[in-house]
Amino acid sequence: MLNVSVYRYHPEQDQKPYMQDFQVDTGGKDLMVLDVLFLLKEQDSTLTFRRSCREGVCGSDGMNINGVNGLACITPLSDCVNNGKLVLRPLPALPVIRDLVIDMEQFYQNYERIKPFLQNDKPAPAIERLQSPEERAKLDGLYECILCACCSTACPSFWWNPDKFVGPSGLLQAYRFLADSRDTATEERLAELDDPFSVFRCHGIMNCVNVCPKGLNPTKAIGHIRNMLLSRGT
Amino acid sequence: MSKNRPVNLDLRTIKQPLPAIVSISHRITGVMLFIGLIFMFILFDMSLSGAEGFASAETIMQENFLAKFIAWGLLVSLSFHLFAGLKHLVQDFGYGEELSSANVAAKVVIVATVVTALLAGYWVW
Amino acid sequence: MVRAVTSFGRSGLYDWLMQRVSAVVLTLYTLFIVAYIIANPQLTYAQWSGLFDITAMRIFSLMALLSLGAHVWIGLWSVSTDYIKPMGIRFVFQLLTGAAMFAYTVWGIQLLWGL
Amino acid sequence: MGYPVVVGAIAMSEALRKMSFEAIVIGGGGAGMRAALQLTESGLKTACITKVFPTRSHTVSAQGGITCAIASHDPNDDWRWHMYDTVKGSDYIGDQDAIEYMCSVGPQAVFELDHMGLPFSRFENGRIYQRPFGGQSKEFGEGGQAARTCAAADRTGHALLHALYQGNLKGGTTFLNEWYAVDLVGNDDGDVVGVVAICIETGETVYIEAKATVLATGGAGRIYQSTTNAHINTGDGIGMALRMGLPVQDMEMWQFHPTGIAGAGTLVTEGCRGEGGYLINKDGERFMERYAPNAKDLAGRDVVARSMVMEILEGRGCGEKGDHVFLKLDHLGEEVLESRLPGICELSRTFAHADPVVEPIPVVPTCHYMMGGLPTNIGGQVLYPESESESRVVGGLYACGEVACVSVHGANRLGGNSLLDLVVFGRACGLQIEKSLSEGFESKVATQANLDKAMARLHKLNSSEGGESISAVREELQKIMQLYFGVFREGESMQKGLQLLRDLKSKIDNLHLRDKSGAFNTDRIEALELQNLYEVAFATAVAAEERKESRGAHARNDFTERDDENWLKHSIYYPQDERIGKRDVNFKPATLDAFPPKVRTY
Repeated sequence: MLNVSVYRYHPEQDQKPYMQDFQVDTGGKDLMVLDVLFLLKEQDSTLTFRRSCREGVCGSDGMNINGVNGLACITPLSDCVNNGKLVLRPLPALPVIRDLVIDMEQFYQNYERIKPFLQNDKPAPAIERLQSPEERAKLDGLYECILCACCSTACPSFWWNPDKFVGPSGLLQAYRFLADSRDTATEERLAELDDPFSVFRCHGIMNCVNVCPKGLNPTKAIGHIRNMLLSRGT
Repeated sequence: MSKNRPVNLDLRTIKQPLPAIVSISHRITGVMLFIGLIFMFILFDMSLSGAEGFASAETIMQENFLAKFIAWGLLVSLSFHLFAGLKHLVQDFGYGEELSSANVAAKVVIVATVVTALLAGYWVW
Repeated sequence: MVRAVTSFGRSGLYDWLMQRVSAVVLTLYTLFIVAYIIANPQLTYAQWSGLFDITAMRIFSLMALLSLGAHVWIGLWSVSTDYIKPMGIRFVFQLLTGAAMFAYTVWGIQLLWGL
Repeated sequence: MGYPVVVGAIAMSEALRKMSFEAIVIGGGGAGMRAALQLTESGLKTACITKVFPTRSHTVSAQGGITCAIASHDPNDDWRWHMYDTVKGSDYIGDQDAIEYMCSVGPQAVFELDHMGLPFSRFENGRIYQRPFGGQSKEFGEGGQAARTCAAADRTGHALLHALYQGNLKGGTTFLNEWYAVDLVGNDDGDVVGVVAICIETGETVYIEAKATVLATGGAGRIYQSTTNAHINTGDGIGMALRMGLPVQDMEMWQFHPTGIAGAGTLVTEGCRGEGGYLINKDGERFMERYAPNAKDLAGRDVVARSMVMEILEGRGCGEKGDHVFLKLDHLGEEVLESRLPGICELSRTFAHADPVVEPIPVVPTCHYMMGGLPTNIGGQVLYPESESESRVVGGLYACGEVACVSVHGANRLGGNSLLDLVVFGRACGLQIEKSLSEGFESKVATQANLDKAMARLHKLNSSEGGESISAVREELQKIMQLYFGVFREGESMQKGLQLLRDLKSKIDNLHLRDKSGAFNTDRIEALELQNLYEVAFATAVAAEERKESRGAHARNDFTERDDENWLKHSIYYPQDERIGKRDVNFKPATLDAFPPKVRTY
């Protein structure tokens, strides 16, 4: 039997969120946290959470699992449970719609703010734009982001200034386009980021790297952006 | 849309890795040093105000426990703030941007501060 | 682009750069003073005031003083924009920080050149 | 609190809020977003309605790549060779006009993706990397294995979906994210004039009116217990169409992917075998050499899946229970695995507790793709087949991607063709709508009675006082499908399965929605999805029982041979009388002679 404590909040019924305790029979198996949630939903069908691919590539089921942000579908109990207890809370700092479901609007806005699409002022050729394997290799560790928000909601700088600091995910994406040899809007992109908040609120504490379910390193990407700003500004 | 939505930000429930703790401590020691500036400036002023002032500054630092403790506290804060700052500089040059090295760097800052705190204590007393 | 009128430099980059440069100056200055005091356990007033009589030392001290002003301002401005959300209180805090650092700088200059 | 309370339980006659667009796309996956992008760029007022944030759609899970003759790996590659492979792969019931269109337009569609920013892997000369996939040949099957699948490592679907979302952000498409389409609204002429949808966040039900409605709702792999499909793949588009009385085509054709991770169901791309991996049985034998001496592990998916099941049934399976085989990759070396197949290494370590660098991955054929769907023409217009040779266009309704059956996959889809299908026909759909609307397509506005009809199912569910548990019924359905309609099928057992499904119908109609609240009510969505799953499952069962031959993915123990005389046809399931009709396969490509049916060997 596994003791599970889940953050509950229903906007139509609850004034305030509360923690609800469950007991789940895992059958002694090392289930994924998402499997546990399905078992909980069989007990109480009102329990609400997002899920889709269940294999860690869609980014739906980011949540705070025993104090650490992660994807429920690829977090096995053996990785997160201590003292036989599992505590599930929504991702921090963003408004809770219901139970484990948060309103990700601010997170998406920050993504959109960095103009997350390829910009190239030259007319497109009849075939693809050529790119050497070395140039392409620069995008590794960047393009794999799944927008699950685990990183940004683990970042204190994002907590305090979610509307001004772009956050690790957005900045990783910003660098993904800065680093793309096919993108020509480098100057415009950098100009948009050169203020005291957007990039420079990162203090390199690497909470983002610590929780990224895809093993990406936004801190490093932010460092690259800073260096680009540096060589542009000095 | 309702603005009354709760936010999950109970800091007691969120685990913070070592580099994060070092970072917030960096800030706290910074604020402490800012507050301690008044103490440093008064002492500095005193020491340069003349032979008499220099002597009384010396006396205070040799005999007043509170002054010693403040001085020690500021030295500890200063060393932590300095080491953590150096860590930042090193990181700015692209080193220690991996999780493992960042953890090591955070540990180095803490160990260096503890060592300095002991030395500073020995020195002040 | 986030506009913030009260930042120190012209941009996030300059604030950041200033913070680093001032940190380096302050580090060197601190190490020097600490080393000097340790190296001279029987320090006298004459020695001490003599040290600050040297022009190079005065320039070094002035650099440290200005670095301190910039370093503290940028640091505390950043702290205030993180943790103090009501604009009025934040503004008062920033005002006080600025005033304090201005006062310390004037005080320091007076000390150095008023000998 | 500002929340409309229990809006889901809106009274039948109460007026629904109405939103109007010129075109709506239901589904925010690859096909839906490609269609939405085309429509937005053409200046039509368009909305993309999607039950999950677009990048959470199942396209994100596609791994190996997008097959297309862009002549990068081989400068002499020809889209006609790709067409030949696809026709052969389909076991000759793919429509050759549609396959011709897909293969010839494909390169343009792929280059557009590159221009949109898709981070394809590259060759030294800077062109897009292509890898070999199953069923690929040169010179119309005479020139050996081809390498035609364009890839972004093993995360092509993810890269493609994100690039399309980014393209839509750039283009300014309106997204209704986390809105769930309940049922289509048909007018008195039988034209589709929009959809009734729930805003999941608030629970508000809205009539979204449109001159053109595109179904891009993807597949329904969740009808099976073991599937590579996401939880969201519940066949909502098929369900909506069937409830409107529209027929569906080739629903018996379900692809079982050879390499789903045993137990977990997660997909392991065919690209693994393209890169040189191969399957072994418990004796360590590379058994595909026996079943497909030429193509070996890169035979068609149906062939490989069946061979694997044969090995398991004949006692050469691996593991304690002998219920799976192994996919061996370690001989490729860590460098190749980490650069070409990084995602697979990740998935295998997480779900199979096996590190491919040193040990093989336990795999088993797993439900993967629905070849059937709504019959459409090349422009994505949904067709109503009235006889074997005659069809009429259903006014205002379009379909593209997995929910559609154009049909480019016939009885078996080739790896990498689904991503090509969705960009080519998503785009084609947009182009066709632009054309139709500019020609002045008009339809009668929906009456209250039309809307009441579309609301009936939701209303019934919202007023349910008691009844069946949603999760229990879903499990029952999935078990039936898994047991009676799997890789190998047989008449008698299918009849039994069909009977069980008929028995299940009363439960499906009597689901108990315990949670009647508005805000983010996933219980309600899951109930609605389950009813769609049932519609898909039932159509599948009827069609599978009726097609008395073995063709492509449809393998029967009681009819082991392909029967071109009677079944070189599409099957059409008509929901009104639960009857199967036949429809002619298109053998009239525009620019070359049709490929005639041949014996299909690899």
